[in-house]
Amino acid sequence: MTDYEIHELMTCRVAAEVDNDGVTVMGSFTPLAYASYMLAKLTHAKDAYLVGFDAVGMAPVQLSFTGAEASAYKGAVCRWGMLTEINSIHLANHGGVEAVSSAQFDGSGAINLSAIGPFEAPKVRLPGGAGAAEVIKMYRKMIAYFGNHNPRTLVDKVQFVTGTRWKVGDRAREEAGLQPGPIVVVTNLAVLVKDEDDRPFRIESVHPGVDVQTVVDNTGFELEVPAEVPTTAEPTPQQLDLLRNRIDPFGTVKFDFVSGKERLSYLRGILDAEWDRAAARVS
Amino acid sequence: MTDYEIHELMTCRVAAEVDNDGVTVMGSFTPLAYASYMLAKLTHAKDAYLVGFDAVGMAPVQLSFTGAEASAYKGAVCRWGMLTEINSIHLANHGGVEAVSSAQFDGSGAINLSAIGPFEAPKVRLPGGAGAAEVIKMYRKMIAYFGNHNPRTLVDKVQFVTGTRWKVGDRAREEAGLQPGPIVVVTNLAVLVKDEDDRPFRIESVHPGVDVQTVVDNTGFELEVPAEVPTTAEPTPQQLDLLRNRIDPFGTVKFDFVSGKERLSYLRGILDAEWDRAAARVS
Amino acid sequence: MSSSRTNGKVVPLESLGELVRDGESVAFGGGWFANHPMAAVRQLIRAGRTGIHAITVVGSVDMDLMAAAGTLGHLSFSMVTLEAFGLAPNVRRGIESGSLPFTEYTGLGLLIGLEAQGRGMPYLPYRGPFGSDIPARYPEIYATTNCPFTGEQLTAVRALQPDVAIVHALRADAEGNAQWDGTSGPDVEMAKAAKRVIVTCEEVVDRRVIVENAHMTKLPGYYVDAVIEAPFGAHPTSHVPRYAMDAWELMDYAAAAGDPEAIAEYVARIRNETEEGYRERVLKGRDKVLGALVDAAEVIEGAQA
Amino acid sequence: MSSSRTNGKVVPLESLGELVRDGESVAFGGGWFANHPMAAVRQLIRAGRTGIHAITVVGSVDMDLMAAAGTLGHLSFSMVTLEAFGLAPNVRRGIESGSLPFTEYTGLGLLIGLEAQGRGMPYLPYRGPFGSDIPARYPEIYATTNCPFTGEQLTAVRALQPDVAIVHALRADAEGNAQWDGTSGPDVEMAKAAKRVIVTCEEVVDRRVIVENAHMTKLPGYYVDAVIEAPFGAHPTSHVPRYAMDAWELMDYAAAAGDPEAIAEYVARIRNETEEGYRERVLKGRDKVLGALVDAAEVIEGAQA
Repeated sequence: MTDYEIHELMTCRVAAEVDNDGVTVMGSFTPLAYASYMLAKLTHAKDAYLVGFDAVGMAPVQLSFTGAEASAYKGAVCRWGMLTEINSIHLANHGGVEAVSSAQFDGSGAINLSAIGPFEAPKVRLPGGAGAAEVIKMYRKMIAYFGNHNPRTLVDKVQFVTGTRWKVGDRAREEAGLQPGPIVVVTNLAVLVKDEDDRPFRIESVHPGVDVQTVVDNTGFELEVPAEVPTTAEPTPQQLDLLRNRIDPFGTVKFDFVSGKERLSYLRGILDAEWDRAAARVS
Repeated sequence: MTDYEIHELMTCRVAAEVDNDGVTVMGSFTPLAYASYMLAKLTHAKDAYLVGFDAVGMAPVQLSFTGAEASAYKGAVCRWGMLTEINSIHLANHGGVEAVSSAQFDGSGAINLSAIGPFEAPKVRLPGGAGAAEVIKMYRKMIAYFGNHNPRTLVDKVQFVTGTRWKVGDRAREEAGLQPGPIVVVTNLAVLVKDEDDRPFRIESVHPGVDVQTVVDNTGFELEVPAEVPTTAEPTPQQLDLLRNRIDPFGTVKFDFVSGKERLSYLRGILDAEWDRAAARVS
Repeated sequence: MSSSRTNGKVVPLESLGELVRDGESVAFGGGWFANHPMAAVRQLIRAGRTGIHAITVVGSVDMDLMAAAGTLGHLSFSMVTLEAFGLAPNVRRGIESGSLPFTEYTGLGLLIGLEAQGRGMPYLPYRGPFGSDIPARYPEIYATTNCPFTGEQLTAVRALQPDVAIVHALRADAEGNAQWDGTSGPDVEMAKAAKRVIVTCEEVVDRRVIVENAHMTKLPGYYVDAVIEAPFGAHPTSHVPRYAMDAWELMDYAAAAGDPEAIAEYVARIRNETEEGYRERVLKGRDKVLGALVDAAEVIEGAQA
Repeated sequence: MSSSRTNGKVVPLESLGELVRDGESVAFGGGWFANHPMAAVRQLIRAGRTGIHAITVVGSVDMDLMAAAGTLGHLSFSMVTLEAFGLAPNVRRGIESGSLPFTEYTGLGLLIGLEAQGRGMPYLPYRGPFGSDIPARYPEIYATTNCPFTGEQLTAVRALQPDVAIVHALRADAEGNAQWDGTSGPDVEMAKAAKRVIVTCEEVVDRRVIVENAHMTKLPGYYVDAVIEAPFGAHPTSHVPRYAMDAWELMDYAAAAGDPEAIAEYVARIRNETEEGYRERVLKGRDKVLGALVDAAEVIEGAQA
């Protein structure tokens, strides 16, 4: 077994949800989601249709903070703008996988990216959801990922519903004109899945070394615990090689897993490396 | 005074309606309208914004049957498609001048491009209106032109309303969210204008040598006849020079004024000239 | 691009007859004498398709030829015209005799109905053809609706979903990414609305060519089911900037179209030849001049744009 | 092009303060750290504009800087974030303290509201953010409506007309025809919706350059009131393919933004220098590397696209 880090396992698990059907759109630079999409496209989902910024039909790209946007355009077949994208992908039911991370997430599949505390005078004003309010409903699969699985993030009920899956079960979704598909939550501890409106999330798998009770204790909403809970698949050597050497050599995915004090210097380290590579081209 | 033909006078009169405001769209190859727009853009309305086919922001072009489309793209600043055009020009109230010719036209400003006789089993099935049903309502100025002013074309009431100006008076138009502007009819005999809902078309001018009674006799709807009816301005030598030598050297505008028997050979003559010019480039 | 994907969605024109079934609704791209998917029209005729519900925004020789060949079961249109060459005789005859059921749309209504379907809406509102006699004829297509904020009365047009859209592009790759340089007309909205999309094109190219001209891609490959290479595939209509409309062939068509015997012969010739045979017969020695008509077309030099 | 039209709509950046009045609503283009019209943002701060109702789809340093400078009277947004550099401290402070009135849109709702205005509609329906708590907060923006044909319940979003839109393009000519190569985000919809449109651009070019790249024109000149040449006008956000985001300047900004004294100093520096002075101070010797970051960005070679 190869050594790996938890963000690598999570990236591989998110990648497993990406297939050759539908279009996946990258908005904000969320390295774990980006890396997952690239990994899928380089392995089991070569025909995955990716859109990043206004680059439509991207080639797989190497991740970096300053270069992700530019690289998206380099191998892309088309240019659109935000409105064409939402009308041609999201609302047209062509969306494949939507991966989000939010300050709060609850057992109904609702996300809070708006406010902790009263909406009009919040304790913490959050960034807002951009298109997530509509998009997590429209896409075939909704993925939520969290680097720190705890009951303050995975809550019983979000304080404000920025957006929600709305209909969860396949039949309810199809009746509402939506693509059928599950909600998959990937955390640093486990994988949780919800595919019916009236049943709670169930633990699909726990990561190696994590016991089920730890997951239950750290989750603020009810969980269904199967009699047998398998262990999440570990990254393969091929996946790790692609992630480390081709997709994310600068280590951008790990950034979101670095805690408070080291965070800024970790970021500076990546940016120094990006600067040096670019500077070498002009000197 | 320079000798001129009636289609030249009509072209100049239509051109006089084109100004620097708004966007004018050329759909079907209607040479008289095209020539008018080019003439305006080469003289008093240099900033007229023209769209031809999907060429947006055209330079003025020389007319020909086989080359009009290609030339539209050569000096254009942008490419759109039909839907973007209707949403960005017609429905967005950016339309300047819309010139139409129809099988029937009546005193309310309605056009019939659909059917003579019963709609479901017509005596003559006409081509249909394309976007005219909506567009003649939306544009600031509606122009209708007719090479043969007679009471079978300018009728009391069209047999089928393909489209209509809907609101005519400036105030009624503005209250409906439309740009204020008149209906101007330019024929081989006269110029008729309507700018109020409750008043009939009035004779704005008669062409040189045409008397007012001839116009009244040949119009199937009520006309208001002012005490003094001026004579339509004749083309200037500069206008004729531009039309004959720069805009329409092949004589495409005249084609619609050539009667039945000579019509086909006139067309063949133009097409031969177009072919020869092109063939000279490949031999 | 690996060899395993080189062919991708590319199929020969001959397979078109299997891709479109009798009785289906088919939206045909292009407008006026520009860029109709004529090679596909001819192939549907060769395949003997019947009962096709054709949808066109501004049809011309494409619709008239299919009317003559007995391909059509219904015609939805906002205009069909042969312009300088007159009315469309076979469409006209079909409607006047009652043998060709039809739906006359207003032009914006038809495009917005396609748009609605393409963006996942059961309808879209717009400032419609107020005063026109058309909407009242088709209450299943046109309705009135009100703005929930201002109360303004608007026209609602129902989403229109063709079974198939057939459009003709300049080039496409094996993934179906399709590019236009000149007139694309209603092609993109038709493709976005249809259940299945067939792109004919002047040339199938490597993905690299598409990437290098990414701003010309109007239809990304995820919409497209089949790509067919059909050089001069819009002939006798134009595909700018490759070639102008073939006014001479159109004049011959118009002359034949008004005469039942002559048009039957015209159709039979097409039915009994391959598309390659058509090109050889009709274009022979003339293809270069049809291209040169584009080059010869003039902007008025010295004028301010 | 004749000399009389060479200048056309082109004005200097310094005139921006006269083109935008206190209290007006202004839509700002770009998204995330891509292509915000930052030179215009800085110039509005220099001009001392106040009470601006800023509209952004995904704002970042643009909104936070104006919040810090006291430019904003209201903020309409679907997201404001400094991404890797954290929440936007001055926007956050303004909302949490109640000093910055705000409207939180859902992202698609905001874009479709702009679209509605741009296409002459008082509203547009769509399959909205069902289940979200946002619509109920703003009944003047979101309503429910039903399809007149199917009865399906939909979300109606009201047309949104900014007084002004400010967007940053790659290049524009004197007629206002504006082109983008990389990210245009919400720019076109903002421009189509606004009463007045100001285009800043990396470079003012001759019309001929626009014609030669006609497929890159996303905004035709008839929409545009003023063209302003502003090289590095999106800095410290990106303008691909000219330059990447300046992550180093953004890190400095983020460090200052959380501290009232430091951000006051940051704002004062901008207020007391010209845009040229800003470029000299911040870019000095670094502009070539910011461009090279674009060149260095890699597609994964050997992979299938």
